Amino acid sequence: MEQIQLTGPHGPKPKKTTVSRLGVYAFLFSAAVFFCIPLYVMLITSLKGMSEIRLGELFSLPGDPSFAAWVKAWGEACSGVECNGIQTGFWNSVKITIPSVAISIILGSINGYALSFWRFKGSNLLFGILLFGAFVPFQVVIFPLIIFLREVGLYGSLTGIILIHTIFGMPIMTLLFRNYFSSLPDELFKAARVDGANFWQIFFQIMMPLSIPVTVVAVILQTTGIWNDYLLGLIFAGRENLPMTVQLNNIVATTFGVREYNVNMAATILTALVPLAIYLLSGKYFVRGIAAGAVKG
Amino acid sequence: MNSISIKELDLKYQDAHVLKQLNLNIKKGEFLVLLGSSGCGKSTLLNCIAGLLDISAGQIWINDRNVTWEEPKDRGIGMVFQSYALYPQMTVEKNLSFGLKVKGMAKGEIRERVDRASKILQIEPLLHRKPSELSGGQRQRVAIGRALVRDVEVFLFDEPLSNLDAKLRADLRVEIKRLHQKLKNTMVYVTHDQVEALTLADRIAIMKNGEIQQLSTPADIYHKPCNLFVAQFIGSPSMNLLEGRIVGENFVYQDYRVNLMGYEFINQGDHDENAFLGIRPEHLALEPRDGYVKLISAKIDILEPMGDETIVWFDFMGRKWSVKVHGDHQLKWDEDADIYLDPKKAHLFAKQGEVRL
Amino acid sequence: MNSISIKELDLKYQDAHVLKQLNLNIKKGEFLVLLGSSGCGKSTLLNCIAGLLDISAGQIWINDRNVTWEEPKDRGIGMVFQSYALYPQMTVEKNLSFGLKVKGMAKGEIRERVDRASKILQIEPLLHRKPSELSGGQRQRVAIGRALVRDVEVFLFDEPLSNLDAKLRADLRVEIKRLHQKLKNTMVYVTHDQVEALTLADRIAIMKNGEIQQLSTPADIYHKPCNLFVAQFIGSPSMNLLEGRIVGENFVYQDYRVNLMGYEFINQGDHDENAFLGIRPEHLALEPRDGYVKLISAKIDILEPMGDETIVWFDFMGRKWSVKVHGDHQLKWDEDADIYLDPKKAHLFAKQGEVRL
Amino acid sequence: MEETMANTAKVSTPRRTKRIQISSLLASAPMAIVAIGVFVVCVGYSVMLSFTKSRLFPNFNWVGLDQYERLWGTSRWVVSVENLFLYGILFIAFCLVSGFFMAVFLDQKVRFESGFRTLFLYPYAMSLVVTGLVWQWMMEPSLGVQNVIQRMGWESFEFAPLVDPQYALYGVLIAAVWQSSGLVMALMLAGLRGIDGEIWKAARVDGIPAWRTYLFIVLPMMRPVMITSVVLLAVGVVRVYDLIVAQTGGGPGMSTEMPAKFVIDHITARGNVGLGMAAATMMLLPVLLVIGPWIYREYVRPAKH
Amino acid sequence: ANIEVIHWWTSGGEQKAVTVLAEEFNKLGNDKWMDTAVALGENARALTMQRILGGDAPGAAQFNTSRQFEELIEEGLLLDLTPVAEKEGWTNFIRPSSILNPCMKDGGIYCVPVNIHSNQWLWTNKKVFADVGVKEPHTWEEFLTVAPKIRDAGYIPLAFGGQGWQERHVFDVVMIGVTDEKFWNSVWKDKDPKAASSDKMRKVFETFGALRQFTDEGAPGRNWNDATNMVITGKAAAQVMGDWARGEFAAAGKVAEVDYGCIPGPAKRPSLTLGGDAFIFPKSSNKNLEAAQLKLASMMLNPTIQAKFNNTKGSLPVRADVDLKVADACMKKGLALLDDPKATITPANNYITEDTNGQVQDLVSTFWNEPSMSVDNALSIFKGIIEDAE
Ligand SMILES: Nc1ncnc2c1ncn2[C@@H]1O[C@H](COP(=O)(O)OP(=O)(O)OP(=O)(O)O)[C@@H](O)[C@H]1O
Ligand SMILES: Nc1ncnc2c1ncn2[C@@H]1O[C@H](COP(=O)(O)OP(=O)(O)OP(=O)(O)O)[C@@H](O)[C@H]1O
Ligand SMILES: [Mg+2]
Ligand SMILES: [Mg+2]
Repeated sequence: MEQIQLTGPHGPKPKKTTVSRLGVYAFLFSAAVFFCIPLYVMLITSLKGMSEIRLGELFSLPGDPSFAAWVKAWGEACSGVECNGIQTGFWNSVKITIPSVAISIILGSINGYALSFWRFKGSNLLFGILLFGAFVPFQVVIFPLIIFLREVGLYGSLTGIILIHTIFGMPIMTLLFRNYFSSLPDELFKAARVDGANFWQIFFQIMMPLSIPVTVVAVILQTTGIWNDYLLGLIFAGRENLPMTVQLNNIVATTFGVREYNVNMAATILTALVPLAIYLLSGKYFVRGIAAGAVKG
Repeated sequence: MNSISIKELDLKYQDAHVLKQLNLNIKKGEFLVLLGSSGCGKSTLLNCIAGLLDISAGQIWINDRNVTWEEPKDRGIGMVFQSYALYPQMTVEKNLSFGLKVKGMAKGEIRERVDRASKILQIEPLLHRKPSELSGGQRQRVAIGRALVRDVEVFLFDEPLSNLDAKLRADLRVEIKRLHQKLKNTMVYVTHDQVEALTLADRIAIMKNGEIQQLSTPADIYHKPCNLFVAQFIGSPSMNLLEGRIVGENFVYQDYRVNLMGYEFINQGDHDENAFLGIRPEHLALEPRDGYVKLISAKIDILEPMGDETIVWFDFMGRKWSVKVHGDHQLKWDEDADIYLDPKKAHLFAKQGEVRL
Repeated sequence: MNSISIKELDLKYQDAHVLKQLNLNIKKGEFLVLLGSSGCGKSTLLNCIAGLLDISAGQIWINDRNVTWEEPKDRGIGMVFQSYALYPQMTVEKNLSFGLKVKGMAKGEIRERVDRASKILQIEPLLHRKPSELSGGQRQRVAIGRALVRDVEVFLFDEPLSNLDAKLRADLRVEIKRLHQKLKNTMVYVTHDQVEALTLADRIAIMKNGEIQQLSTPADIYHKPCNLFVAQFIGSPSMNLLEGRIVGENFVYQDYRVNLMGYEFINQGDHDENAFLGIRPEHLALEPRDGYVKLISAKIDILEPMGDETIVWFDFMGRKWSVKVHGDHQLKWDEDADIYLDPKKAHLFAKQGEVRL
Repeated sequence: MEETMANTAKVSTPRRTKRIQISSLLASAPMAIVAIGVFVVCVGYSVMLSFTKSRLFPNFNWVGLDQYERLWGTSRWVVSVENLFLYGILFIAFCLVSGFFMAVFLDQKVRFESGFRTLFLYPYAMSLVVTGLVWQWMMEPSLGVQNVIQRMGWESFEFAPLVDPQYALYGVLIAAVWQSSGLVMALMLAGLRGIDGEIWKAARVDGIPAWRTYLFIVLPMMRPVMITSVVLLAVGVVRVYDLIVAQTGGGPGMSTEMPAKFVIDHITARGNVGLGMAAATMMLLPVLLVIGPWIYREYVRPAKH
Repeated sequence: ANIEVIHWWTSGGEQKAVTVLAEEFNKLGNDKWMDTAVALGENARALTMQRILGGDAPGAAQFNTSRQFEELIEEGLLLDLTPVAEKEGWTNFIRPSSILNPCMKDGGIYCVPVNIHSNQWLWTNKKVFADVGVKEPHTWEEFLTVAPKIRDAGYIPLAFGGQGWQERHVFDVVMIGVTDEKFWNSVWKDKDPKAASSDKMRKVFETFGALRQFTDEGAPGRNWNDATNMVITGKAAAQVMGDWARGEFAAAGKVAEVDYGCIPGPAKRPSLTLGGDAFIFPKSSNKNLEAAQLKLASMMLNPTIQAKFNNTKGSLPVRADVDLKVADACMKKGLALLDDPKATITPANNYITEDTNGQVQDLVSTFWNEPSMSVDNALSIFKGIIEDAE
């Protein structure tokens, strides 16, 4: 095929690095710096010795980096009589977080599903109340809840704390799933009913497999919340199940004692690792999931 | 024998009365099309038959059984949806077998039915794909297959072709028709596309605001619309209309009069009333023919060539008139042309009540 | 004089070569329709013209100006989208005026233009509504209005009607045609609906896999398709096909032979090669006519009554054949019928290369 | 009409107007129990306590509105409420604005998009206790940013909001925005990605500059995202406690006191449950007044289309 | 039975001290100490309350010797320790009596005080004073005269931690310093509104307010140990803090009365308010647990254990017959005052509820941080608080 010789502008428009493009990156990088500084401070502080910290050079790199604080935070720092660092609470946190996240998501998704496809009289009102519950500071209902759990014999047990997390997670989880399921075509549900699937079959075989994106968001929100929870765990979990944040707090917070900032920071980062890992792993699913669940009215 | 029988069906939403005391009998093996413009209640009616909506009053009988309170699955119906509503995470095979498995049917039997359905619909090579890997037409076929495997007496279709492009729509239309001739099930088919309705239906029910306007064969609906709404709704382009008065044997408008000799009035006798005269574009001609009378001459406004035929548009007494002529006709825009009409093919509607005269 | 001129246009996505060395000249005031099946690159081509996509090679000229590197707003084009793409929170008036305001046009001038456009499109009563309060057809008109106020030479339409229902589509089609006759702008119109293409276009460009197959008037495309693809693509139902051999004056298949007297070969002279014979449904008849030759007799498979005409389907040598007959024809399913064809209206395509003979 | 009515009488009307599957009621039971049991009964119980003289433990010595009288006579409470309003409005506004900007800039087909996204989002994984502590350091005049910049030569640089009662609340605000704006960014980004591509094309053809397109066309289209963001943020605002305790302890003076802290201090350390619950009840009021109508309009009333 | 103990001793020295108690208890055999440490007193106390409400009370829990647990006694939720106390004669050897008073209600004894901390100390950096060339102040008047000189010399006169409790702490120290025990008691014990709005009280507020100008801008939100560190490093001249600050000086290798000075309650007649920690023992139906609780209560007052515990913690024992090995010059000063019944003053929170206490703290904190607040205004609010106090 003969090639016609073209004169004048042809082909793709030459790319120029424009001012606005530079501006975009400038903005993003400065925002990134703003977001990173606290993490940077935490990291370097955790690598310094106390004497170096007392100099007050917040941003200077550690002269003699050492992981001693990390080792101590993980396994040696004392909280009262026991000196096992935050690792003691780690497994408790896992024991609390996994079932709490799972159950609250399961219940939230069932609620959302029922609210989207199986309305009954008053279901919207129930949902309204539940949503209102999202705004109730939980301290407000702490006394009645303690009394309630005492009466059913669950106060101070693993089951009790899981129940509590489930209760407080339910509003937002329900909202998330309800919005997501409402965005699915009604016809899918109708088709399944014509096929003879019942309430649970439709839920487990049709709806659940479709809700992976929102589930990712739900897992992230709930894990972050429950893993970082201190107060509820302390009050409801019972002595045997105190979560990691209790140890973290014992290390970090003190009125009259001496503060070991490097250990504090190491403990802090260690505690945040689990939610951070989930963020990194879920990556793009998070945004995608939000698009699927949270955004639609 | 009626396959579906709907008695005094009422359906209200909080604020809207969507179906009003609707009665409808559908014969066994019949292909009934529900036709109407958007929002007239077609889907609502279909969902009531399927048991997907709770009705406000009335009864629904399927195969001489009162199913008013039955679950959709127990009504002996299969349904095909506009958006296909395939289960996105399941393969085609799973999509087809899901309902059967839920029912607890034996594996062998499921296999057999899926095989048969996929053979009928020629989707055997697709059985292991997921819906997202199918084209629109293939998806539609799978959706039909899902109803097919259930081995039901009654098929319900809710605008099954309206998401497809024109060509595919035409192809699948023929396939559905063929399927009906093969299976001989009762089929209720919702559409707002009159071509589908006319080509597929044994009978068409034309709906407007939740009420059935006319229930009849396609030919009847086309050639003997019972009122002005039906007359205008069916046919493309729409029927041309002229407002005037019937005086004895003539239709009079302004200074013109058209001899109505040959028109079959429903009520014999003398007529003298205000009326509309309607005439379909294909019953007008631009050259004198046997039995045609000249109406007027007018200037050609627009030409729409469609290959085998051409639609010629005129501005006539403030209304757009269209005439269908053969595609070989040599016409030019802005020219004057004479319009002739065949009075036997005309339609007359009373101005009062807009019913056919 | 060319209004748009596309030279050696190439467009590649990372993995796909969508447009291939495409050349196209569109005359001033011409209504050009780009027709092709889904994914063939129509929208891509239109977006290249609009400057919404960065091309890989080639040039685009609009009004004899090389606009290859210009911004869309500087190309003197207006564009109408399939999803309308109205700004949802602005009133119709704001939708129309926003672009002008941004440009810094004087208030009075804006007002004038908006008034003119809304008068042309008859959307004056809607000026203060939001898009969500409009019907589909009204939205479409506003979308056109937004292009109109920009007072551009070239209008680009990307499937502007495909979101509408059949009836509305037919109405708006006529309006767009009328608009073109009034404004006399150059219009490039993308569609996959052949009825739209045939009725609207001055010329149609049929595309397949990023290449233009035929660029010609609707009549030419319909009556003299340049290859098998175009022949099959245009016409509904599709052209009927027969595979056989041309031997001298005859087309031979199995034991039959059809006399080709009257067919205009492109290359005169003796032909002796494998070929397809194509014939449109409306050029077949079920009764003997002048100049027609009998093809075969076959059993009626399906009848599709469409009001004024009926499509009769046959199973013929393993292919579905369709014949268009007048709606008054009385035919019955499963009967035998004789099929006659008009050799002058037939089409012949070489088996090799599938081009018209 | 009368006649038809007579005819219809023969055709029985369904008794059960709704066919609800037992399992659907069963499945909604936990929700019903939580909604009513916790958010109605328990809240009601707590409201009742606000009319008692409960000290360390709940009791039912009724004192009428005494607690409310004392509450509104307490300057710390009044200051807390003022703080909450200022903080809440600014917090939500800043998060929305910065989240929107980050989302917009990330939407420019930039390199390392996912890297930036993770960076903006990670603070959300940190507990507020920690966030408060780190920011307290950074805002400490002799240790933090101020010190570093002053030593770099900019002597007059001042950035120590936490030590000044006038600005302390803004110090808290910075930390809070740092923590939450990433989430808003993610929400907004998702919203942006959900917008019809043809809108963009239309705007380009119209010659509307990108920033105006974002501001006047895209932003108003993101109403649902905004609502979701505001809800999530507002939930955090009403409950703000951890951050305050960790970063300022409510000080200097009363300058960063918040209602939630008032409630918690009184039902724990100060052993005055009655007053705490009166304060809690006052907190629920705006929730009911502002959020209630919204919940009703958005979720309770409308039937699914 | 094992006995769960809730306490808030989570920092370095405190942990070692509580470990002494735990180990000694475990040594007694059979029963084990189950440790539940929760940082910050208010959190630990709240937990104890909630656990009691939830029917899952700990075996023992730490409180301050104050009215914090009064309601628990009234509700009959605490184990009555009177039989052991009478048998062992607690009232005879626990001194000063003010430390045991909060444990007593209607003749019964319901808690065990384990240590004493004294609050009124001015810690000074001797080098700074020498450098400026002024004498260490022994009254607040003196402080106010030397402070400007110190400031002019480039030092911070008063290292201050701007947290609510620290502000309140300094306020109390000032109050005792510029008034006397009688006045103190008439305000806190008798809750006399006239005293609360008297000129003496005005003087207290004025003196307290005058201190503002001698602190640095970084004070708000500062932890006490960071403030102490300012004295240690010589950035600041002095700090008002309880005796626990001694540990910081020691940790930095400073020697009492050589590197740093300790001036008891800057006042004409130095006196100390004594606070301390006490353990309560929630009632239980479990007899074994009750036995263990009594055993623990008794053990906590055992002289050897008192010695070991307080030596580790750096606090003063609640009984006199204890050998304090670690006592340095400053601690000896404290012990001497402790032996003088006239020099010990009952702390305010033995007389007022935590609620009132909190109101006072809020007022003090507001007053400190808002120089625009007039003394009149502060006085009238203070009077209102004292009037309403129970
Ligand atoms: N859940 C609902 N609540 C209230 N009104 C409804 C509901 N569903 C449908 N409607 C109303 O009922 C009427 C009939 O709706 P229906 O879906 O049956 O129309 P349709 O004929 O199928 O139209 P289309 O061709 O657009 O599908 C419409 O006016 C619609 O607005
Ligand atoms: N952003 C993209 N990246 C990669 N491939 C693309 C992209 N956009 C379009 N394509 C591909 O380019 C081809 C042409 O697309 P185009 O949208 O032009 O088709 P079309 O003719 O407009 O089809 P339709 O009728 O469905 O609108 C398609 O095969 C499509 O998959
Ligand atoms: Mg419908
Ligand atoms: Mg396209």
